[in-house]
Amino acid sequence: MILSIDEVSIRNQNKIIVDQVSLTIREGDWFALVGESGSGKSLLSQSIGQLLPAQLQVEGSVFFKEQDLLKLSAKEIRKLRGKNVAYIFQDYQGSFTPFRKIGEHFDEYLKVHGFSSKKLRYKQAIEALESVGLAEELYHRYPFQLSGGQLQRAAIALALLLSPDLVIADEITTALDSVSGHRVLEMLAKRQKETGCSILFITHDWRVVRRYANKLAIMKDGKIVESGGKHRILDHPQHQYTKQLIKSAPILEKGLPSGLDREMKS
Amino acid sequence: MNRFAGRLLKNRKQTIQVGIALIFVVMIFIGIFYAFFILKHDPYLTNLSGRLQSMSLQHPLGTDHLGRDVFTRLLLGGQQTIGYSLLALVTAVSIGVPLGIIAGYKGGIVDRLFMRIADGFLAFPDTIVAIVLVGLLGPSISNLILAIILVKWVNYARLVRSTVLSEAQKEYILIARINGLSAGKIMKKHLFPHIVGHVLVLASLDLGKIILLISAFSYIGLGAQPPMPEWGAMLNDSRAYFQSMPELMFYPGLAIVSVVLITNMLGDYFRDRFDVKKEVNQ
Amino acid sequence: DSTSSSKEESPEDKHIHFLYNFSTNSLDPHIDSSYVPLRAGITETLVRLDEENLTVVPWLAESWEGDDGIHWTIHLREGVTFHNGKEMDADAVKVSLERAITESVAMKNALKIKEIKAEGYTLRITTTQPFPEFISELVNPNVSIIDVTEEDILNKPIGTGPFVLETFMPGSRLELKRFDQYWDGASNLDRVTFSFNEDANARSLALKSDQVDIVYRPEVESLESLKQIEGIHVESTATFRVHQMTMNMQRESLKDVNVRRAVDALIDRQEIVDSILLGHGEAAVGPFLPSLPFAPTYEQRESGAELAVEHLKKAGYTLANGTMQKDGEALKLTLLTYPARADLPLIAQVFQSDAKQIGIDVEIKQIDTPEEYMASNRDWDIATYSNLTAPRGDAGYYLNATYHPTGSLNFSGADEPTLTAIIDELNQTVDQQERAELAEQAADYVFENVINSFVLHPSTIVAYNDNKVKNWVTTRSEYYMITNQLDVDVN
Amino acid sequence: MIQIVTRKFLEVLLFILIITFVSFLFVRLAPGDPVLTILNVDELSVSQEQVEALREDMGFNKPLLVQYGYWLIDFIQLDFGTSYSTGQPVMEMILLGLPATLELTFGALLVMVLVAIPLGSLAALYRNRWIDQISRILSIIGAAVPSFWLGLIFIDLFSARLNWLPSMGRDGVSTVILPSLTLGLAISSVYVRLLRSSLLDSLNQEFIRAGRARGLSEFRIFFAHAFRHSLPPVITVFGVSLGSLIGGVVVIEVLFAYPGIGKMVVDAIRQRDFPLIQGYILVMAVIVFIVNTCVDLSYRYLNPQLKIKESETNR
Amino acid sequence: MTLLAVKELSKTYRQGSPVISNITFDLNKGECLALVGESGSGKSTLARCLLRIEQIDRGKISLNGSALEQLSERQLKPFRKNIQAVFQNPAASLNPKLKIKDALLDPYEQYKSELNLAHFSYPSKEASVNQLLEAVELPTSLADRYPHELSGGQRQRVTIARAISIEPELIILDEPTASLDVISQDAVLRLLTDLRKNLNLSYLFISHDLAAVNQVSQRIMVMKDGQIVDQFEQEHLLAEDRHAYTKELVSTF
Ligand SMILES: Nc1ncnc2c1ncn2[C@@H]1O[C@H](COP(=O)(O)OP(=O)(O)OP(=O)(O)O)[C@@H](O)[C@H]1O
Ligand SMILES: Nc1ncnc2c1ncn2[C@@H]1O[C@H](COP(=O)(O)OP(=O)(O)OP(=O)(O)O)[C@@H](O)[C@H]1O
Ligand SMILES: [Mg+2]
Ligand SMILES: [Mg+2]
Ligand code: NI
Repeated sequence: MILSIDEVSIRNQNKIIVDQVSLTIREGDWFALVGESGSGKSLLSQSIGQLLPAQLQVEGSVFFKEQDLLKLSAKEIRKLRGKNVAYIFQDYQGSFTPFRKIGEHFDEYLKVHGFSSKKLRYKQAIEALESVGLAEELYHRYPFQLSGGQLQRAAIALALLLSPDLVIADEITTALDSVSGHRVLEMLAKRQKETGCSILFITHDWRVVRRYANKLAIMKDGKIVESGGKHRILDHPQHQYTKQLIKSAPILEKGLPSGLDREMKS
Repeated sequence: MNRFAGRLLKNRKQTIQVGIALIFVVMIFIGIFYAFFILKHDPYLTNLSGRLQSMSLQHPLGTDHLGRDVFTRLLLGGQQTIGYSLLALVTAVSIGVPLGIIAGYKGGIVDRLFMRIADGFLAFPDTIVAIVLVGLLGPSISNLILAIILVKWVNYARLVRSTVLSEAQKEYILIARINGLSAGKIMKKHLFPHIVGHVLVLASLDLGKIILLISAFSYIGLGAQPPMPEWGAMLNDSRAYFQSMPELMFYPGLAIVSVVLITNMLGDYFRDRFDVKKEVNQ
Repeated sequence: DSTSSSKEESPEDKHIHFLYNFSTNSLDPHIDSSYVPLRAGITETLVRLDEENLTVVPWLAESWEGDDGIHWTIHLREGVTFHNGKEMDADAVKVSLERAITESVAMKNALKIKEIKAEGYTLRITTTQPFPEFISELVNPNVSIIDVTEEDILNKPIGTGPFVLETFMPGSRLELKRFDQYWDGASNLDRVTFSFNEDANARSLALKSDQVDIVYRPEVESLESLKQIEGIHVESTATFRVHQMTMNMQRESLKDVNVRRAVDALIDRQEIVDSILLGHGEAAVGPFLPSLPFAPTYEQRESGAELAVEHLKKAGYTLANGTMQKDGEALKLTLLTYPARADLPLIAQVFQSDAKQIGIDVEIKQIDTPEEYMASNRDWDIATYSNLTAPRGDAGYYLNATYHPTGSLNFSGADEPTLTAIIDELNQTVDQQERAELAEQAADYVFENVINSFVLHPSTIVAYNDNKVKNWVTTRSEYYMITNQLDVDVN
Repeated sequence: MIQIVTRKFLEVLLFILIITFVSFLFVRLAPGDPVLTILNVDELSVSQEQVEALREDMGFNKPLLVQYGYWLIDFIQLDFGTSYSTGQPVMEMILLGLPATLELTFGALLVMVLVAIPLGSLAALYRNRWIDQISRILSIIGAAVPSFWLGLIFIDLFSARLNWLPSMGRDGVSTVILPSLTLGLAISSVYVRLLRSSLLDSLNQEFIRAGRARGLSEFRIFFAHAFRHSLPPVITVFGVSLGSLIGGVVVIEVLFAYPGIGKMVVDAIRQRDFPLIQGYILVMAVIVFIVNTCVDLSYRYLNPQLKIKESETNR
Repeated sequence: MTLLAVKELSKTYRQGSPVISNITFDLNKGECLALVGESGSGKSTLARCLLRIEQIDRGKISLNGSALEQLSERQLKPFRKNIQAVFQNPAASLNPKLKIKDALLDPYEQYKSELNLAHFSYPSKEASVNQLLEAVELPTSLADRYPHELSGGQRQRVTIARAISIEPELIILDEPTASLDVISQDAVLRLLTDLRKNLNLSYLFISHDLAAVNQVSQRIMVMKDGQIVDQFEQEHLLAEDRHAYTKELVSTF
């Protein structure tokens, strides 16, 4: 067990946003967190690394390798961030400092975590960029000079740079075409196989869940309505919301015009 | 429970601030009452034999170098001082801010022209502006205020422009353009909230600087006309007594500090209201 | 002792640090109106003012004649050398004088020289018109005699004085060293530092902190605390200056001499001297310092609020609703003042307050350049003003400037035939005795008709370290400061 | 490239031309007359006719445009005239005083940097905590206390009482400390609060959180990411105040007898020493232009998007 | 009837090779034209060029027969109410200092007087805001929040609501539903389709989600390396004679 979220609640002054959520992620898990937009997935994931906005309060405990992350001091949690727990935020653009080049982010990240050779850092950064299908030239660009998908891939490459134990990936393929998305996810899966890291994977994409996840939790209105193994949830959903969610998943069936279109034509 | 504690804690700081401001206001009212209904000093009445007295019941803050009651003068002067300096400040801000927004947002030739005009204003020492204006229009504090406005607006315009320059590149401004908002509306609605913070900070401190500027001009005969108990002028008048009676300088100084303190607190309070994210993560 | 400047000072060096209240960027003796070269003992003039007898006495010139007031013969002192070793003969003086009048329009106007002839040690000068005050005008520091062949007169004038300029830092200070060949006997001092600071408080503090030895015009209000310090001596000497209330005689109300008398009576002179100047001045009756030879002796004139009211009554004013009125119109006076002389606004305010007591509404208007304003605007009634009445021991300057219809400082608009006639006569008169009588007449006329009202003669205050400084003399003319007599006590 | 340089140069030239013209008119419109100063009326007897004659002689009776024409002709020959009050060439005087003033200004800026940056940063980081309140009080005192008062207190303390530092003159480093300190503290006030305000904005940006997520130290996040992001307003105000700083050190220069250009120009203004005023404004225009151009360039450095956008639209 | 006609549009950023070159296509009235393609192929750039918020190098853009490419900002104004847009990154598309309710009505308030709305009605400000929020399945309580207090999907829906609020002729949608859960996505897509059908709106629908594309669009364009490599009717998405890249996209989906 690498991460255990135990009755975590997140609230602001007026209301409870995440309500007593518990879940457990083991080593090597690809844990998919699916759910309604606005149900609190992102906030829940941010609470793990004490990264919530200051006006939100969190209760409960988050155990990471026996340590309660929520009780760690700022200094202690900093040691874990990046090296042990890596984030890929949903807001891929906001993840980059606007006046620093993409490369500088990579370089700084490596340097801060102890890579002293400049040459090596550069080499590693380029490799990381290439692993997500980005050309070397993007290393020298500013964030605003990249397309949405490019930025998102850069953010992914950045987070995987240090081979963390836990990757928190918040909707990381929203800006990617299926080819690039496929490639990135394959890479992620490969990395997981190699390092045995765990992944907390927040997504709306059932295809990805089906293909990669082994565990699954469904969130709605700040609560986990259902969680368990992939097979259990996908094929034997219990909760009404889960069923609905699975049913609504759009699929691309060969030769079939879309449902909406048929309606129109009729 | 928790929720309530949080709210209370949050409000306590504000309560303290508002409290301090209130205490000042109440003190000022009591003071005015005391001075004008109990002491009944004429703030202009000189009394050379009773000059430079120290505190007494009759003269709560003593008398000045011409034997006038400092307390009464301080209170009477407050009205003028605060009124005039606020007037100067508000006008300078309301000229500078729109111009700065326009220059920063429009860019191009408008911006370049504006920049040169602003540079031009900066090249003139404020003393020249004051002397010329006061010379042309006659010595009076309102003409001096005009001069101060002329000197000060550039600061705000420039400050605002710098923020607008970078903000105007953001996507939400592009969207606003697509949404057909006129330049004026974009400036007013979308850019303005980004600059109030800085402007308030600068303005709340500028109030003090303006009072001091008036005092500096009094020094060369352009500021408040003599018997008028303007704080800056009082400060200036007490220069000579720096060694023999330092408190004479201290009172108007303290009065200015208090006013700036209050405006600064108010400024910060409003700044916070525009700061939608409020707390910084630690 | 002096901590600031003298780096290379050896212990036996005799050094004085003098702190002056004006600063200058230029040392050109013919242009610089701060007169620093003369004051610092670098240059000298042909004649000087004898402070005791208030007469003009020989200095670089030994004697002179000029009975018709047009043709002047001046005999120079022999054996005087400039700091560069050149001899000061008539030729050198001639070119120096010529430079003075070409460089400075003011001097050209003041000296009215038409022609100079030099031979040996004798100068023959012709003036453009009969000009009895010619010799006394030579007292002016801007007629300093320098070696004009030198290159950098602006920064390093070469004069004949007891001290040689070593370095000049414009706006900051001069370093001077003794001139061993000084004609009147070399000074005992090795070096003098003459520095500037225009802030009165800072000057006082500099003396307090022992950075300087002599301070010119320290802050009056700090004198008490300076006196507390062991060894500090404060000296106060009345000057040839008078603070006056200039009356604008073109104004309806002030055309009436009784109103002017009322204004005059309202001024509480002694109180002002005591409280505003802390006693460092002398209440004035007429324009001239009483010790001057041409100052009339006045019978004590009464003053006070009652008297002022009486005068006003005579002028037809009555008190109604708390204000003085005549024909239903309240007496309102606009009083000009300016802050360049700090005591003037104070006098104005005291006057305003006193006037209010008897129902006169005085509005104070503060301006920055009084001469210009008073000349070009006539919308004022009274103005506080400060005048040098006999800068070089002669009354001609003041009377001409202030009361002659063509005078440049005639702000009251005085155009009194009798007075003009007296002044015109004065301008033709050479004999000192006669001149003094005429000047007295004029002063009496001014006094009788209250053309201006005189408040006080301010004093020059100098504070110095009595334990160290010897032979310091505060002069009324304020021309002579660093002399060869100045010395230090070696202990 | 050459084109851009020439264009910039012409722009500056035009700017200076306009400035000098405006200042010429402006300064001469003011009442006041150098003739009285030149004639030294305070000490010398002068008649009205003589005043008039000199006025005529100096060309003050000619139309302003003609006067400006004369000035311009001299200016083109790089002759800036001579001061009425000292008879010295104007440029010489300004160039003599300018270093002293710049010295003071830079000293003050150093103090400002040493005071405002740490204090402003701490105030932002520890918002509403004691350090923030202290910084607020200090900056308010800085904003509301006249510099002559502060200066006198410093002289009294460090010079008269403790005898540590000289209080006047310009004599190397020791004399520049007190005036710089006075001036520096006076100007710091604005920057402390402005930096704080700007930093608060920056620290709330998403990329700060991203930096934390990457395990960067707070120190690094602060200086390498937040700080730079918050500089534009601070630099702007700095650019704007530099001009008035140079002209506004008068009080300090007088108090500490520091022979700079501020005092010189105030005297010039009071005496209506037109050539000197004109020369001063000319020099100031150049300085202001240079400084604010640098400020503008710095925006481009601080926000590369501006730089790139601009070069794209200029294409 | 052609609503938008684009001819040989090209754009190069400061340095480097052209980002889009020679783009030519037509968009019919009432049609939903999908644009899919490789990440970084220039879809967003194309969208920005069409909106004239990016300088274009070459090419023609005409809307309802009027050429837009040369018009100044001012001249563009009358056309703006006919084109709306949803940008790819919802976080950057909302002014962080404005509450949702203030940002939402921007276009409406601008064009109030000239509008002829069929679907929405604006009784009062508050009601309008609620109406729009509800249309995209958002709780009305969000109206009083600031953008940073919203989740990614919520922000996205706010920007969609804003774009449709004035029922413009053409909406350019750049990844409008990427952050939505499938149920919300379905709802939003239905709404868009309904609006299109009822009001005869047109969309340029940029997306990576082939399922969604398939669901809403009539025609599909495929972009790669700045060029349109394939263009076909929606029914033919899975056909055999597609461009190699199209096939790759479909197979990896
Ligand atoms: N700073 C905040 N203050 C108050 N409420 C917030 C804040 N941030 C988010 N919320 C609210 O909390 C809820 C959960 O947000 P969160 O970002 O976790 O959703 P999410 O599950 O990630 O949704 P999405 O899939 O749309 O990204 C949302 O309803 C959102 O409006
Ligand atoms: N401001 C810019 N300066 C230079 N290059 C840029 C700029 N903006 C985008 N680019 C580059 O132009 C290309 C096209 O970008 P664009 O944003 O149009 O891609 P996209 O098709 O929208 O991709 P995605 O699906 O990833 O959003 C990319 O290679 C990108 O790196
Ligand atoms: Mg989310
Ligand atoms: Mg894109
Ligand atoms: Ni099963």
